[in-house]
Amino acid sequence: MAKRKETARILSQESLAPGIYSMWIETEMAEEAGPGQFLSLYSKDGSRLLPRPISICEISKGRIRLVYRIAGKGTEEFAAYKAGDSIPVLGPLGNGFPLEAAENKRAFLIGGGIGVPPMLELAKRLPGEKKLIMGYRNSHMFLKEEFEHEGPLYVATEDGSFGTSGNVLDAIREHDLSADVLYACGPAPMLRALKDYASERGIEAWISLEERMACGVGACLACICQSKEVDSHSQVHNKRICKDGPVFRAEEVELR
Amino acid sequence: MAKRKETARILSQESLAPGIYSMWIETEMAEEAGPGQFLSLYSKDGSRLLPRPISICEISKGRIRLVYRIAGKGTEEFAAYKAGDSIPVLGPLGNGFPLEAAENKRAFLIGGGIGVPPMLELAKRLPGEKKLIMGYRNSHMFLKEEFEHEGPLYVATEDGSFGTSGNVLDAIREHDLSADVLYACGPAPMLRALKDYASERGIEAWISLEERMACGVGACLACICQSKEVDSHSQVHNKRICKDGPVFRAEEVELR
Amino acid sequence: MNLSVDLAGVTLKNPVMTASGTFGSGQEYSEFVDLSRLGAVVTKGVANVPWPGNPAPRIAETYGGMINAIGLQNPGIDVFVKRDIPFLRQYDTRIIVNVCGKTTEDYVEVVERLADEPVDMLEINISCPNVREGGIAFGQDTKAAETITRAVKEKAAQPVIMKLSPNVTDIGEMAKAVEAGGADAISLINTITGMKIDIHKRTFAVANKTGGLSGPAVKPVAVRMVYQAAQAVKVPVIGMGGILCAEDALEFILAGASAVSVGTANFHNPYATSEVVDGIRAYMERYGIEDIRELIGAVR
Amino acid sequence: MNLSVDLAGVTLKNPVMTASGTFGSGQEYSEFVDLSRLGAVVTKGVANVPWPGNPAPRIAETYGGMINAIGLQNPGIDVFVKRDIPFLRQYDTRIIVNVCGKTTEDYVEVVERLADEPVDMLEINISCPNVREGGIAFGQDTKAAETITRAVKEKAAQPVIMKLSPNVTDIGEMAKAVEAGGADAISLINTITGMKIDIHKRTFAVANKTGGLSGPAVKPVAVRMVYQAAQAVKVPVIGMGGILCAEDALEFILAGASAVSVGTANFHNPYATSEVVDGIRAYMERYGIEDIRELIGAVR
Ligand SMILES: Cc1cc2nc3c(=O)[nH]c(=O)nc-3n(C[C@H](O)[C@H](O)[C@H](O)COP(=O)(O)OP(=O)(O)OC[C@H]3O[C@@H](n4cnc5c(N)ncnc54)[C@H](O)[C@@H]3O)c2cc1C
Ligand SMILES: Cc1cc2nc3c(=O)[nH]c(=O)nc-3n(C[C@H](O)[C@H](O)[C@H](O)COP(=O)(O)OP(=O)(O)OC[C@H]3O[C@@H](n4cnc5c(N)ncnc54)[C@H](O)[C@@H]3O)c2cc1C
Ligand SMILES: Cc1cc2nc3c(=O)[nH]c(=O)nc-3n(C[C@H](O)[C@H](O)[C@H](O)COP(=O)(O)O)c2cc1C
Ligand SMILES: Cc1cc2nc3c(=O)[nH]c(=O)nc-3n(C[C@H](O)[C@H](O)[C@H](O)COP(=O)(O)O)c2cc1C
Ligand code: FES
Ligand code: FES
Repeated sequence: MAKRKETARILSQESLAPGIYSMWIETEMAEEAGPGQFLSLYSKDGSRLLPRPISICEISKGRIRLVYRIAGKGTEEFAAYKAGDSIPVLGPLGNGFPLEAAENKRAFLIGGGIGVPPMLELAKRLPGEKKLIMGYRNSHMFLKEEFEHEGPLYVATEDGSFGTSGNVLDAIREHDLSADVLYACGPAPMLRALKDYASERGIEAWISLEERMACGVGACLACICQSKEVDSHSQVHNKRICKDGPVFRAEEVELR
Repeated sequence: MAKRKETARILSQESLAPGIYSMWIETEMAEEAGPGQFLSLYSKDGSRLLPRPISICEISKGRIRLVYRIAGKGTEEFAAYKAGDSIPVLGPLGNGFPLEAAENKRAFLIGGGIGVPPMLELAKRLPGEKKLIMGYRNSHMFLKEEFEHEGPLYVATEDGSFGTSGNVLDAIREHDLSADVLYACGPAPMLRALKDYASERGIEAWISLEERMACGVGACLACICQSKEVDSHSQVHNKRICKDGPVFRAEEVELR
Repeated sequence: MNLSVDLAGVTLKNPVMTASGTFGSGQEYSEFVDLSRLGAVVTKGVANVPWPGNPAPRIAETYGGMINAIGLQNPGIDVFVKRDIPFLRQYDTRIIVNVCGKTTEDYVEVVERLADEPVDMLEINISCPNVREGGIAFGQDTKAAETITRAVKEKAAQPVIMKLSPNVTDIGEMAKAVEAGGADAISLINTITGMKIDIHKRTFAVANKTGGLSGPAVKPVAVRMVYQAAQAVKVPVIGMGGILCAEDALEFILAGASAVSVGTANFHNPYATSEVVDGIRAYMERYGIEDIRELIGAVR
Repeated sequence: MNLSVDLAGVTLKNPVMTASGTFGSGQEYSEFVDLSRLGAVVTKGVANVPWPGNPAPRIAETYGGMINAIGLQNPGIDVFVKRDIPFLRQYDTRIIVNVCGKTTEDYVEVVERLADEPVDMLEINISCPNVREGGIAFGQDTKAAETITRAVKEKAAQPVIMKLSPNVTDIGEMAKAVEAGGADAISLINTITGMKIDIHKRTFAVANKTGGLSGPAVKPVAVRMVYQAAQAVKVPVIGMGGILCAEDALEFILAGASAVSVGTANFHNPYATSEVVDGIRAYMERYGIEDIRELIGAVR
């Protein structure tokens, strides 16, 4: 799993919903990367030096798919690229979701907002019984069709325009769903609620966290989250999201 | 002659010689601009904020031609643009060559190195008797054919590979040429030599100067040259090349 | 929606001004921007007599910025009063004259000369890193700064803005010193002393060896100093340093600036000042801010 | 062709080092760069006990740079000695340990602890803008800087590099002060205190409010200070601040740096350190420079 920086070719670029883009890039990192890991994309404008971490959405032979939201100048630049353009990427980064945790267990795969994309490759790779629960803001339910191929899909929309009106936990309750292990990616409030939900029911929960990053490889100590136990790197209570994560056992970390 | 900044479309881009590029851009500035004036081109990379001044080489309806040498990162970026790309430009800037100075006179048009291009539009517009004297480093004599259409052309090459071996003054001597007024653009040593040549012979000399620029419009006082007389703007002995020039009467300015 | 701000009793129609030395006396950029759209035009520094400035090259581009060592070339107060003030009076904007000098007497002479002129404020530059005598020497020592402020205030007919240098250990102390000397307002930052070396010619990129760094590269330093100055004093603070767009200007305002100046950005985009005004208005509309004064110093 | 340089009796195979805090203890970047290619690895600051650092967000991108307020998170000297030194010993490079502390005693404790360890030099960080106590307080006052240098030197078994803060009025005076205190070398610049405001959330972009500005944006300030420091003292100067490529490194060397550190650039390009080594060699070939020492301080 050697990390590297390379200039990847963009194979396709399309908009999935307002402000949401999907890009396939050609890279040998596809051979080594797994779901829950991420790549860091570099801007070509010298005024922006730090790379933008983007989760891996899908992997196929020699290609990786990234689905991202325009959040600022960097992602705006990426969205303007076309098939045939090149983009500098660093990866594969982070630890990824542990597939073995779901062995012989019923799993929830839960995505919220721009946390939806990384659940796709996980859904494709995870064997066994799994329920896919995705929360969107409104009826722009990007990747919905792809998820429908991978297992039973339950959708919640904040504005009630489709599926359960509310969030992913509302969908779980409405459909009276249950599981033994859950994997989740999404906004902090969702992860906090899922952590509580899982601990109440004694469910094993794996969540993917976000923080601003500089190096992306564990060297700069920018991207910490607070951990319950003393961490092995700095002997304090800080895990590095880029290197020790982004995926953590929910009990391991304190969510602000 | 209202100056403006606009995003111009690139109509063509070609290499004329190693490291020398020619670019036609589409711009309404063509209607107002004249020979000896310049445009300032902006980089699209935010790490480079200041515009690059480039002389106007040729003007035709709604289009301007710029011929430039790769001298650093900015011109390197410009050279990578293709037809159809856009480029932000500021112009038209500076005063330009006075055509009336050649009325009923025999004129020399002298270009050296990357000072050759601005002589082309001047050659096209200047009526009356004119001799074109161009100095190149070697046999990569860019724009030579264009000049041949405009009048008798005398070429000097530093390496002696074509025409007179030496500089433009060597060519003048070799061909025993004479004139009543001269227009010149080129490296400082060439301009110094021409200033002396002209003053010895009592010839009126108009030369185009270069200096690093920030604003390009006369506001920042970056691009000064020393003038003989007290200047009207600052009441010292500094003329602004971008605004009072780039073309000056040779006696007006001190050449370092 | 109110965009007007008050600087020591002078009302500006909006908080956007030009940064001294980057906008001449307005004439050159009036081809691009209607000066009446701006809160104020701050002129290039003017001294008691004409100054020739430094030899060329006077500037060099740097990553995300530039260094300049113009050296305060200016025509002297006589020509300035005759030519530049009447030009600016044609527009509906405030006139702020930036004053430079080598000695206290130089500054005072200019200030006295302006007493009867129709200018709205004076900005006293005690922070130019590019002239050997005077200037920055006043701006790097609290006592000298307080003393010159007092001397200028004694003779000034208009409110006095003291322009501070970022090349100091403690900007809060400097701000307090000029406030103690009677400054009506403070502006900052002037440029940060910098150097560029041409590795191919193996020489300094500007003839003066050092120059003043400006442009977006310095913005984080400028915002920090504006914040610290605004925390330290009660007089209004005018923020500048790297403002390219309205978002940048708003950072300064939220950090405590009552007004902002746009400098190096003019070279990158001659319409910058005017676009900053529009962008501030758009931001206020988006977030339903009725009065710009709600934003001044709102982040603490 | 000779690329090796001498720092207070320690020979580096080339002048390229890593900047403390941007390269961990080398492990993470050893996946990208053969550490044996570097003149030295300078470790992240280490204290006598583990430090948790500041709350997140700890960094923010700025125009051509970044601000960080990591707050010197580190595992403490015990783990460092057991884990990081043996790791670095695997490589043929010099080991320079960056030391931080809150009190003089903290620094001295770490220095004493390292006396018997196979490290080549110590770099004493008296310039971190991101911790409340200690650090920068020593680096902004000539007397305090001289005193702590003397205290460290008394106990140090290895040559001592004092790392200076750019947040001062007169860097030459600071350089002289640590030289007087016995410093064997000087390194600069640490980060410049900066601030970024999130105008949409209307809050500070980093939790610590202020952070240290680094990256190419600061390079002109860093080159100027390296030049001034090199003019002021006789001990070797190590230059850093915004080096992205060999051209940048050469600016520092020509300005008087005997060695350079590459920091923020690693985040932009994990191969940066190694590419700087190659680029310096290419430059020397192009201009027929036999010995890098011909270039040190060649522009005056
Ligand atoms: C491990 C990880 C995986 C991610 N996966 C995805 C994904 O699959 N799809 C997606 O759309 N977004 C994802 N994000 C968020 C994405 O990184 C940010 O939206 C993006 O960096 C914003 O960059 P910008 O230049 O557009 O915004 P700006 O706000 O201009 O960025 C300024 C700086 O802040 C950083 N930053 C801004 N927002 C965030 C954020 N939310 N998290 C971390 N850094 C941030 C940027 O990287 C940059 O350094 C992920 C973040 C992390 C940490
Ligand atoms: C009035 C005028 C007309 C010019 N006309 C032409 C032309 O027709 N064709 C052509 O090839 N070149 C011309 N030049 C020179 C051209 O501006 C520079 O070669 C160009 O700016 C280099 O930019 P760069 O980014 O490639 O180089 P860099 O060295 O990376 O530029 C760094 C900075 O220095 C400035 N700079 C570098 N060299 C010069 C220079 N010689 N003159 C002024 N500024 C400089 C740049 O504008 C930029 O701000 C002209 C210059 C002036 C002043
Ligand atoms: C070319 C140039 C000339 C300047 N001349 C002056 C001056 O005469 N007086 C002054 O007080 N500041 C002068 N400054 C400083 C600016 O007014 C401003 O404080 C500084 O550039 C930071 O703002 P900016 O980053 O927006 O340019 C000058 C700056 C530049 C770039
Ligand atoms: C994330 C980060 C962490 C840093 N940590 C330290 C540190 O622990 N000790 C120290 O002396 N300097 C530290 N620095 C400062 C750098 O070593 C260097 O002096 C500064 O960043 C300028 O160099 P650069 O622009 O190449 O990054 C840190 C810088 C950054 C960006
Ligand atoms: S981003 Fe550097 S440690 Fe995570
Ligand atoms: S470039 Fe500003 S005056 Fe000429």
